[in-house]
Amino acid sequence: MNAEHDNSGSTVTTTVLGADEIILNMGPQHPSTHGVLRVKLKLDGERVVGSECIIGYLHRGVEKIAEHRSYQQFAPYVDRMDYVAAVSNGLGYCEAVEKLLGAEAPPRARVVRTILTELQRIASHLVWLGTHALDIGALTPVFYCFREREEILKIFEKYCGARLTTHSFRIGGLQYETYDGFEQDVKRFCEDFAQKIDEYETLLTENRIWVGRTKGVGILSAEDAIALGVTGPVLRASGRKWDIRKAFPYAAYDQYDFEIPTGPAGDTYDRYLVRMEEMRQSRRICLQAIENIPSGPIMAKVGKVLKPPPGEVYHSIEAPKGELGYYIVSDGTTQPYRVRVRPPSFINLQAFDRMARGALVADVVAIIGTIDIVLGEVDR
Amino acid sequence: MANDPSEKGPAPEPPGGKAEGAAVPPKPAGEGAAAPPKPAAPAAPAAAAPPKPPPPPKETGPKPVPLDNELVQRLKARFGDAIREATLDRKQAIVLIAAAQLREISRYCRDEEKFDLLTDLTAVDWPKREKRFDIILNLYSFNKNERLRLKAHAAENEAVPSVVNVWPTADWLERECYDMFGVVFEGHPDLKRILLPDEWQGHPLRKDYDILTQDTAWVRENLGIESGQ
Amino acid sequence: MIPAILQAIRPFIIPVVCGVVIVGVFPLMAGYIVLLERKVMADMQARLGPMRVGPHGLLQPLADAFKLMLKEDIIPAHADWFLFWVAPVMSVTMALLAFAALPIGPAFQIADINVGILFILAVSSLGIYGIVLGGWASNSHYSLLGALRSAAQLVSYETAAGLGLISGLLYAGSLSMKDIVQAQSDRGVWFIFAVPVGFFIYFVGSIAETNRAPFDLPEAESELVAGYMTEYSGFRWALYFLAEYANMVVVAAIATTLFLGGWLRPFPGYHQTLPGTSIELLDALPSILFLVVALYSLKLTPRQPVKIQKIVMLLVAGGCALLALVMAAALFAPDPVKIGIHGAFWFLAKVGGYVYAFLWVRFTFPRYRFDQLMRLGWRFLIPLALVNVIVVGSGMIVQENWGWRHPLLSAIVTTLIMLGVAVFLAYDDEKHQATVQAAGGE
Amino acid sequence: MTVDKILFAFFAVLAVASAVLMVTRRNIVHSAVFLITTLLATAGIFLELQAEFLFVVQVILYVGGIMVLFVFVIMLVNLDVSLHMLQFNRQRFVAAALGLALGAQVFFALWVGGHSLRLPSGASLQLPPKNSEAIGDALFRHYMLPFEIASILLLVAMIGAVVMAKRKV
Repeated sequence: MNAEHDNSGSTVTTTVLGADEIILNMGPQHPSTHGVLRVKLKLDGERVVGSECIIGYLHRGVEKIAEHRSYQQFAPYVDRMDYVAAVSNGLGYCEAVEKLLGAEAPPRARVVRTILTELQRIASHLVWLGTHALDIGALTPVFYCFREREEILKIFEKYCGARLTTHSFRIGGLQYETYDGFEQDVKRFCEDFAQKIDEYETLLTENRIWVGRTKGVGILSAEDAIALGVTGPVLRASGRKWDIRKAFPYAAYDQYDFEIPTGPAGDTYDRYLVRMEEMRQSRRICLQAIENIPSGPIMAKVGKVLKPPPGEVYHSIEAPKGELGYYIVSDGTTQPYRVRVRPPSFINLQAFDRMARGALVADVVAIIGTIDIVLGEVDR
Repeated sequence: MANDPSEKGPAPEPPGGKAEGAAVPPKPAGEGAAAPPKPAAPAAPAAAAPPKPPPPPKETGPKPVPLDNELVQRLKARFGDAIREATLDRKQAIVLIAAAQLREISRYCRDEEKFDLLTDLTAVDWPKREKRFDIILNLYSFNKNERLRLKAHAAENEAVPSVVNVWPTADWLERECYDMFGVVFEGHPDLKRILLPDEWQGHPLRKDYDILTQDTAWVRENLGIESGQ
Repeated sequence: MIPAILQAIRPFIIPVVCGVVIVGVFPLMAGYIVLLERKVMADMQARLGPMRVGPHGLLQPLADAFKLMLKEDIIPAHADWFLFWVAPVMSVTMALLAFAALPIGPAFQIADINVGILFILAVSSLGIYGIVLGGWASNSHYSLLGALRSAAQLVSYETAAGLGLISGLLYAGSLSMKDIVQAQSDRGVWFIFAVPVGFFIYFVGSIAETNRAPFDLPEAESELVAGYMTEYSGFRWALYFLAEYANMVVVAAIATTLFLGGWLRPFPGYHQTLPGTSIELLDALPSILFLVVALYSLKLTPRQPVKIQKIVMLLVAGGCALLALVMAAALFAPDPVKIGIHGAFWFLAKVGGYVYAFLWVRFTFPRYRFDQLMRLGWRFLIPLALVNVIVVGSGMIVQENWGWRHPLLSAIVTTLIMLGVAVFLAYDDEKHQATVQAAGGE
Repeated sequence: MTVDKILFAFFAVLAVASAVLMVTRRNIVHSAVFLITTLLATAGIFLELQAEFLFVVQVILYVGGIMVLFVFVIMLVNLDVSLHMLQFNRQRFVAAALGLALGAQVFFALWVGGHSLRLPSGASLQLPPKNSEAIGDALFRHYMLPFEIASILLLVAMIGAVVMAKRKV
């Protein structure tokens, strides 16, 4: 059902035993391609000698839709791109439009946005960790991860009524005030979460099999990463200390202390460690932010009908997967003339071929997992 | 917007280079001053700055202004006429260049100006214009912590030089651009559709493409359903 | 005429009946092992597991079997239909055939072959054909890769596991399952304490042989979808599962027989009796265990939210109490009956423990990669097993000729030596790996 | 005993039939399967003769070990090629005629001189019950030297194979 028999591709190579190179078609329905990614692998035995990613199965034309919606109407659509980190998508879009308008969200809104986005980062990384471990054969962490993610989703639900595609922010600020007990909920989660991360790490970090499966697998040097446009944790694990939260602080990130973890070797294990540390740092940001949420309005005065002056703007945020950018062109009407999304997954996925070459089939799933793609965002 | 020193003000997009340069137009001094130290530690003042209730956004708003900093001067000195125009829109530097020179300018930007990350490559369709496409390259320099946007006009059937061998990441981005707009990149190793099926007719993000003109034949043949509304 | 035929087939009647019972009953048992696995997994993963079909999901195996039987039997296009059809049957036949020589307690054994343990090994090694041919016949790359992995893995780990067994067999001095247990009874010690390293090697090897995590590469769902059974559906697929669980029980039974004292109770050499009677104290253990479970279930009964669950809990408690009674009654029965019943209890309990260890490992560890698996097998386990055989053999000679009378003395010495060897091998392997990586891949 | 005879006939027919099928099958994997069947049927005859050890060795080594590797290698080879090759060349009629002639001769010889060919009878009853020990005794006492020589020969062959394979990798 899944394997395509690409006989034309099975060229006979003249190796010693006359062993064939076979074309293995992974996906679009495969348990560990994280959605509907299709990878065509050229294998020599079990070793990958070439690969091609075939994407687009989830293409919904988000950018085209944007041109036929008003600025506010389009906001919910962005949640459907990286549906694992909808809040981050929303933040990027709202801030981009605010920038286009020349408006600015009030401080209270910015802090709440920061908290929710960081919670979302933790949730996204938890999904990554669980599925990544599952791909590598560890069956148990995924349930622990989803247990904690559930707590985060509950906070989202209490805040805005939705769990997954939240549409929690509005252009100009927030629609909803925080609910009573928001601070306590976040605080309780953050306090519990510290030991939960340790729990995951006891299962994985020093496990010989885990280390064997991830160390030295899918190495991506910093030069390659930059040449391939890779951003986010994947770039950081390659040793480049770059995070948009520090480089171009947005929301309220300039008010908080946090570290940018980096990895030395750029292999799957380093990416694992980097993301684990990022979860800790996100927790730290949340704890700092929750201590002191400024009071005041939550919505800037942007008006009901948004008509940004003609012009264009590019605004990007550090989404859990990398740099999520919005390039919006306005022609002065109520609908954006062009919305371009710079999806981190799409561009990071491009590095797959570089990372997978020479690896084994088993490494392929580890590499797909470690890039942390969401096909909704790759295909848009 | 100028009097709206958001927390993004200090560090963001194009500051580093132009700060020393003819500190351009109606920017508040604050921004220029904060810019040179590139480690973007924009610090409290910006954040604490009261979000001044912006004037009704419909009337006044950010407007593109001409830009003339050192980077632009260097570019102009090097490429002359190929640098058509440089503007600053919402504090973001945009350089309009000749499409034919795209690869050379890209290489120069990468090697000499250290814009080593091609953040994004896309296009915008302006069907009424003589050269209908804007090719947009968003660059980023780790060294300067600075962004730069290259923009080139391209006519419908005009081949644009590919920048894949400058930034390998342009591979998929150019394919997507071709897929969505039908912009042909010359020198691309494998220019084919990426998101849409290979046999699809039409380029969806063009302005003259809509639900009535889309490829219903493909859908009927391959999926066995009637598409559209 | 008819009496003549009866005369001719008489010796075959009992084995055939036993065979039919095993073939008939084991699938049900396997179903419940699956349920157990899912419950254990759920417990380790902080959730409940199947709860819908029957109280606490107790009828889930039946529902699964029913569903699988009703499912469409798909044969992929261009598949080799005959091999595709016959492969799962082969797998399951060979797995069930091995039960012929398994002694479930001294009383229940179909055939006591004098090379019993070899027979079981031989037959269970044939199960590989079901996997290899099924994978090949499916005409799918995933299946083929799974089949190839499986063949390579089985050949490698069978060697290691076999060598691990040999070190135990040195102590046993026989290949007959009954004699092996008898030997442990005579020496008064389970062989796991005499050759712990051999047991460890066999444990690892047996996980790999049965394709269980972390060695489940032939069916690694995240890489090869389902490996050799990717294209199978319905009942054929169920047959593969049946074979896998049957194999698990078989390897557990081998380990139990050879290393864990078979049907002997713990401390077989301890004969303290209850004052005034001939009942040994430790023989009361099964009754006490069942009684404890019964009391615990009774205690849980009021806490069940639904009435049907309360009833089930009560039934469980009652059943356990009944078993406790049976166990206690067996103490006063004549020796063959007593040993038969108690032996079966201990044997099944040990097999259960071994299977539980399998599950535990599965839900704790990630999966090996294929080259790592081969490296572990060939560079670590097999050399270790070879050295182990030599060291244990030398230990026995020393023990018998120079009079280290205490059975555990040589065990301790040989184990310490083997630990040294293991550390050396692991170190050597890491060094080798480092040089390989420095040379840029293999 | 009749059951014995039935079993023997079953195994014998199975062995011969699968041997024939092994030669005549076009699909190389099917051939391998029939070879396995032949070996298993032979093993069954061993078991019937109460030579359990021999049975087990036959199954473990030949069926469980060597044939697994056979099948393993066969699967790696491109099968489509063998399917399109000519399986028998034109000598097959000559070969069949010769084979029949030879068979007829053997049959004739047995038919005529069968009475002079006396097989020892009832040997199985005189075997010690633990024949694995007997085999061990025989191999490691009486035939120690041939056994060791054979082992060394196999070792040399194995090392040779490894060396040859390695050099080309």
